[in-house]
Amino acid sequence: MRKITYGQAIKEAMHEEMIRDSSVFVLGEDMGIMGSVFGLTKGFLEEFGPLRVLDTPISENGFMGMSVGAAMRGLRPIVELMYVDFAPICLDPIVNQAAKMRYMTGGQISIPMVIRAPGGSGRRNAGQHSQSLEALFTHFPGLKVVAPGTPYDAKGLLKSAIRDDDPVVFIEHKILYASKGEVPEEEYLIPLGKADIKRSGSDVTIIAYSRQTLFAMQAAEELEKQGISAEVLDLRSLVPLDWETIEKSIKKTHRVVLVQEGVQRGGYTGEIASQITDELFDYLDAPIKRVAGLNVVPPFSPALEDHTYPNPQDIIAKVKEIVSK
Amino acid sequence: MRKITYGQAIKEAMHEEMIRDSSVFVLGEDMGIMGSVFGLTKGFLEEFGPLRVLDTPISENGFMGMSVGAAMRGLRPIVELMYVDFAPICLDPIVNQAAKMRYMTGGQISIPMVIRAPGGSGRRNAGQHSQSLEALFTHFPGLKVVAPGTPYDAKGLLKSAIRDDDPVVFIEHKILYASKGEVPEEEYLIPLGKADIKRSGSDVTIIAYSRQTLFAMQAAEELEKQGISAEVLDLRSLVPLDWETIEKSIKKTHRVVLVQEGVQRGGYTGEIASQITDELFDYLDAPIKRVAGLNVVPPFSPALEDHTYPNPQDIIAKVKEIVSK
Amino acid sequence: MKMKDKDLSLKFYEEMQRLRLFELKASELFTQAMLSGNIHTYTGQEAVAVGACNAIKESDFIVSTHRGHGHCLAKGCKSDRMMAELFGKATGYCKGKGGSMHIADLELGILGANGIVGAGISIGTGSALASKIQNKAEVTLAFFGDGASNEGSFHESINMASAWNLPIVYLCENNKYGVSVCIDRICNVTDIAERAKAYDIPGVVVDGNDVYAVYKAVLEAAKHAREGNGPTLIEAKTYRYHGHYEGDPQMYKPKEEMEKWLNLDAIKKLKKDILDNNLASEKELDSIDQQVKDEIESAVEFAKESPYPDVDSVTDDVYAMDNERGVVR
Amino acid sequence: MKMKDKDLSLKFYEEMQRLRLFELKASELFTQAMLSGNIHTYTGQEAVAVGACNAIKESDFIVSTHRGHGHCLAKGCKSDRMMAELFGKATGYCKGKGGSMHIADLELGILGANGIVGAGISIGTGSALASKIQNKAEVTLAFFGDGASNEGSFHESINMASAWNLPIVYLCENNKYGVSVCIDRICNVTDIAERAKAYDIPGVVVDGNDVYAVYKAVLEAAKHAREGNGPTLIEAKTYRYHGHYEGDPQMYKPKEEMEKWLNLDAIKKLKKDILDNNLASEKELDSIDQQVKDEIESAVEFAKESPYPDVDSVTDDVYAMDNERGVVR
Ligand SMILES: Cc1ncc(C[n+]2csc(CCOP(=O)(O)OP(=O)(O)O)c2C)c(N)n1
Ligand SMILES: Cc1ncc(C[n+]2csc(CCOP(=O)(O)OP(=O)(O)O)c2C)c(N)n1
Ligand SMILES: [Mg+2]
Ligand SMILES: [Mg+2]
Repeated sequence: MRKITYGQAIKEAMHEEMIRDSSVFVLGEDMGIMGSVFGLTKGFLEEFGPLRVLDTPISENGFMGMSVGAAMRGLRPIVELMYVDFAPICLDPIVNQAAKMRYMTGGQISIPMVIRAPGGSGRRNAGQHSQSLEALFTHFPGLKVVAPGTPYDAKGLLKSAIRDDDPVVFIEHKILYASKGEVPEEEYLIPLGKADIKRSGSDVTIIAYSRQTLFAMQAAEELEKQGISAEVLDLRSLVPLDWETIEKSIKKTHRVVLVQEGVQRGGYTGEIASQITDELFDYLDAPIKRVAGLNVVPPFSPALEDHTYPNPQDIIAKVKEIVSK
Repeated sequence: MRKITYGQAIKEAMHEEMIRDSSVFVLGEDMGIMGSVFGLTKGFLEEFGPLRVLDTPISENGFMGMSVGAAMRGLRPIVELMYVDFAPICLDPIVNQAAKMRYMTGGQISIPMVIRAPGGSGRRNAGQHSQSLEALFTHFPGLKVVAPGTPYDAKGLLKSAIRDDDPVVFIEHKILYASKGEVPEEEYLIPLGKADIKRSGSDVTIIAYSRQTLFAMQAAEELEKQGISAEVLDLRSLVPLDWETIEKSIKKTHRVVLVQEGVQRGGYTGEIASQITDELFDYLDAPIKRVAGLNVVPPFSPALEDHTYPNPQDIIAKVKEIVSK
Repeated sequence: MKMKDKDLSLKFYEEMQRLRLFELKASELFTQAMLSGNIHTYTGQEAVAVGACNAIKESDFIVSTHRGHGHCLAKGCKSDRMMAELFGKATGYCKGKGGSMHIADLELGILGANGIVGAGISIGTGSALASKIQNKAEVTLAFFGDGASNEGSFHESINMASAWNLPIVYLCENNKYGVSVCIDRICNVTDIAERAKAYDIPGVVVDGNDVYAVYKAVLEAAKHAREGNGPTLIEAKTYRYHGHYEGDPQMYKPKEEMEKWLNLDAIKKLKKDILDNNLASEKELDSIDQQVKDEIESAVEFAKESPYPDVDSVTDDVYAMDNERGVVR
Repeated sequence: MKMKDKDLSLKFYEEMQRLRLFELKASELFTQAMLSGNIHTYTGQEAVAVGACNAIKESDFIVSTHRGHGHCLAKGCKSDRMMAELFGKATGYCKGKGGSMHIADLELGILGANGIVGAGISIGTGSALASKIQNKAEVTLAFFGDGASNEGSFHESINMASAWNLPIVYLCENNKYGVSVCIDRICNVTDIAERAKAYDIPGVVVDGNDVYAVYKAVLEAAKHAREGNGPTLIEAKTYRYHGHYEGDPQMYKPKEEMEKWLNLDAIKKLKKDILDNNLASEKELDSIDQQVKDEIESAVEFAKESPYPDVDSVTDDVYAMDNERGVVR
């Protein structure tokens, strides 16, 4: 099968959906003439014209609110936040408007919009451009939250997100844009809310998402050499959460390590750990471990940054705390 | 001892600190002439003048950013967000500026500001005025987060928060403003980061904060009648978290129920549950249970709202799931 | 003025009375503890909503505010379902889930009242963008207050509407106060309409207590927008009679100021105008009054008799799909 | 013009060269992969920072932006510790924790560069508020770009500064672009300074490539502010030579536009002015060039030789108290 990058996969998903459905349009900073700072909409302006590819001013709160308004009117905006770190500047239209509109209007109004938001550390972008902020969104009922780790998942999930009638926050990882993976030429969709067992195993379940899925895979390979069989469960969708798959895996392995890149305190893996300890307590043979970012601000220094978020070795170490073979 | 309301306690704390330290000032919507919509700064304008009691325009992002700037210059702003639900409109200055400034500047700059933010359900204020949003803040290193449940705690903690050299988000519960409790005339401080055992018990630890502390106390009284001895641990400070007290209590009771008012998914009790299951797994005799808000938007209807967040009966029911006597 | 024909004048009169009596009733019910939550009444400002909504088409859109009852009634909401919403009943526009601050009806072109000051401005601008993208001739009318004009969303939205020539009318109802804070204390421009200059669009000041003046200004601005000439910022100077929310004793308002404005009452003014121009008799107007009064009374009856939403429905409407009801995870 | 005395001119010249050469070096180092992250260089805009910072006092304050190297150097930062910060070394202004986008020095009155467009505007306004509350005579100078003028914080902050008469100078560097987007495409006013009208404050347009023009405008605005007359909005028209960040090929810029601006280069202009007015000889200027060049070279040496921060320090500086180091919970 052909291999393309994660960035290309995202581009294809938007492109195909814009061709398929004329109500889909993209907006955000530098989406038009520049084709987005990560190059994901290159050529779109020429192909779809300035009414479907909008270069916005630097007015995040305004254009996020406008996307909500356009979605109320039946359009399907794909709005890019250049960095997820800017979500705090425009969170109201996302969590108080888009997320709540259907409920507050008694089910009348749909907000079929997608917010694409690149996140993640590792690029020396410092404190305000390196965060993983999915936890800002998972706490708000009405939003769906997706965080793919591979080109295949990114494409299939983004297409579903665009067709979804609810607002979806689509978290991309900046470091992954250049990573390659197999993606079929033919159209396919991946439903939101389905996790993927990226690797099957019997001693421990490693639950991860976004870039940490790749790290979990690397850890699992290394662990195998050491005689430990790790199952890697890639959540892909954070909300809705695929509880069935989590449950099945833990009932098999009885041990679980959760991995996230972002700040540990208040991160989404805490939520999942809490659900597991509540409902699967009797199946657990060991404490639930988390591997997560330090509770610090992302530092700029190349000498510091990579020490603030998990790497495969950290995952291996945690697994070994609860699996002895 | 004299009894005063939670609202009065907050007012006294601000008042005393403004007298004590001329660098303390208050700003926010309707803080001056009106004395705040909850009446907490009545008389301040007359006493401290318009330079220390500022009626802002409805420009949350602007005046929150200004508070950060004033704090950088050594002042100690107490800024009120009329409802914590408006935090999403001004989150950047809180989580990307105030929280990160010390770290990003290599320790040079302190941001000694307090953000007072009333939250909570139960007043028929509907979807955009009834949330409990502490989880928006606990995830950001650099912020401290406090959520008192009694007048005594509110006063002592707010005074400490004002003197603290880091930004503190001080979550108040609107329903509590009118509730009364003992507060000494003499000055006292309660350090941030210390939990309070509001009631001691041996069968189960109920961990709560803000209004749910009162519900937990009610539940514990009822449980006692039924022969179950519940320890009620009031966190008071969410960040820093008083792990020692949590640990000690759980090592005694071996069972824990965590209570929060806000939406369960992604709430702060998930974080604590996760820490407990990681580190105290061997001391647990039962699954960790959470009692929390439904994963829904706050509905307006008086027929619906009270069904969306925990009440004492819900706490009792959860306790009984894990304690059988 | 030739626009002052009988039909329109009586329509204005009836609608303004509906807005007024609806609010007086809501206020009364709140005092009796029959209504709960925050009720922001529109009394005093009726000429703005009625003049403006009559100047646009049924197929056009509005966005409203926390003080939205007047806008919604003027755009076509029925008082019974409105009142039911205020009671939190299942028959309300939002099944009781939204309440006073969140009334919406997509079919009537009402994109929602909103509890977040300023939020409607950008939502309305997005609606105008949708019309432009879809090449439809609808105009969006965005209501907001003087206080909201100091929110960033005002600036960001109007700038985009101007740059993209969007079909929208920004209607700032300057009632002098944002809760307790007089606009003069926190804003140095005398007319908010001046701010239009920051976006190179027309800025217009109108007497917000003159329904015809509002009507005319919005008519013109809507035409301007519909013809592809972009947004207009209209400032309607008016005054609210009641507290910011019911229960607010509004100690922050000088007595003489209130008296002055009560003398400028929009309904009184229109009534005098109708009588002076012999467009209708006092009796005819009285009968309109009675009819509206009856309507409001039956709206209250309707609301009271309506059932509350089923407790079970509390987990409905979070997501589109039924199988995501409850959203346990 | 009598202000064009020798000392000041040569000071301007030296500082502008420092800004220029610092950036050219940073760019070179980035290309060699010696620097990482996002580097936004200031080349082309030197007259703005130098003219402005010389017009205020040492005890005054500035807030800067993502494109902050020039502002910080002009306000007194040393090139060695700046360069060390760009390298992420422990000897940098922020111990390497902030990097290019977060340089700050409280003692120099630099309240921080900032990675969030528009954030500095409100932080600077807060600094001005602090001066007013403390009854101190300092002025705050807030730098920001044309792009930032479309953020809500611009509107909200300037409105408050105007209403409260705060001692601040808003200095918008209009370099025509926000990343790839030309300001003309997303903003209908020709001069951003026009927006001053929305707050009833003075708005001034200056040639941002004329260091004396900037100097004079800021001098006047700072005086105005210091005397209690409130804010001024100054728009300095200028141009950036490099990509938005290093590595950006800036395909979005017409070639002729770049050429036009290169011809208007501020340093060239000042040099010609100095020579034409016989304020210094070519040789004297050359020796300044050499001296600055040497300084930058040793700054690079300093940075290269400086140690990286200790890995252990990664958990320092999150909170004030040592016992909260690590903040495990
Ligand atoms: C973002 C936000 N800030 C503050 C509030 C609280 N609040 C509700 S209405 C209001 C005043 C609004 O004033 P204005 O825009 O003039 O409208 P009016 O009430 O006069 O109709 C305020 C401060 C809010 N609901 N949302
Ligand atoms: C809130 C926010 N939005 C977007 C960005 C990404 N970004 C960084 S600089 C920039 C352009 C800024 O343009 P301008 O204000 O004109 O400054 P210039 O780069 O021209 O100096 C953008 C969009 C950001 N850092 N912060
Ligand atoms: Mg008003
Ligand atoms: Mg620019």
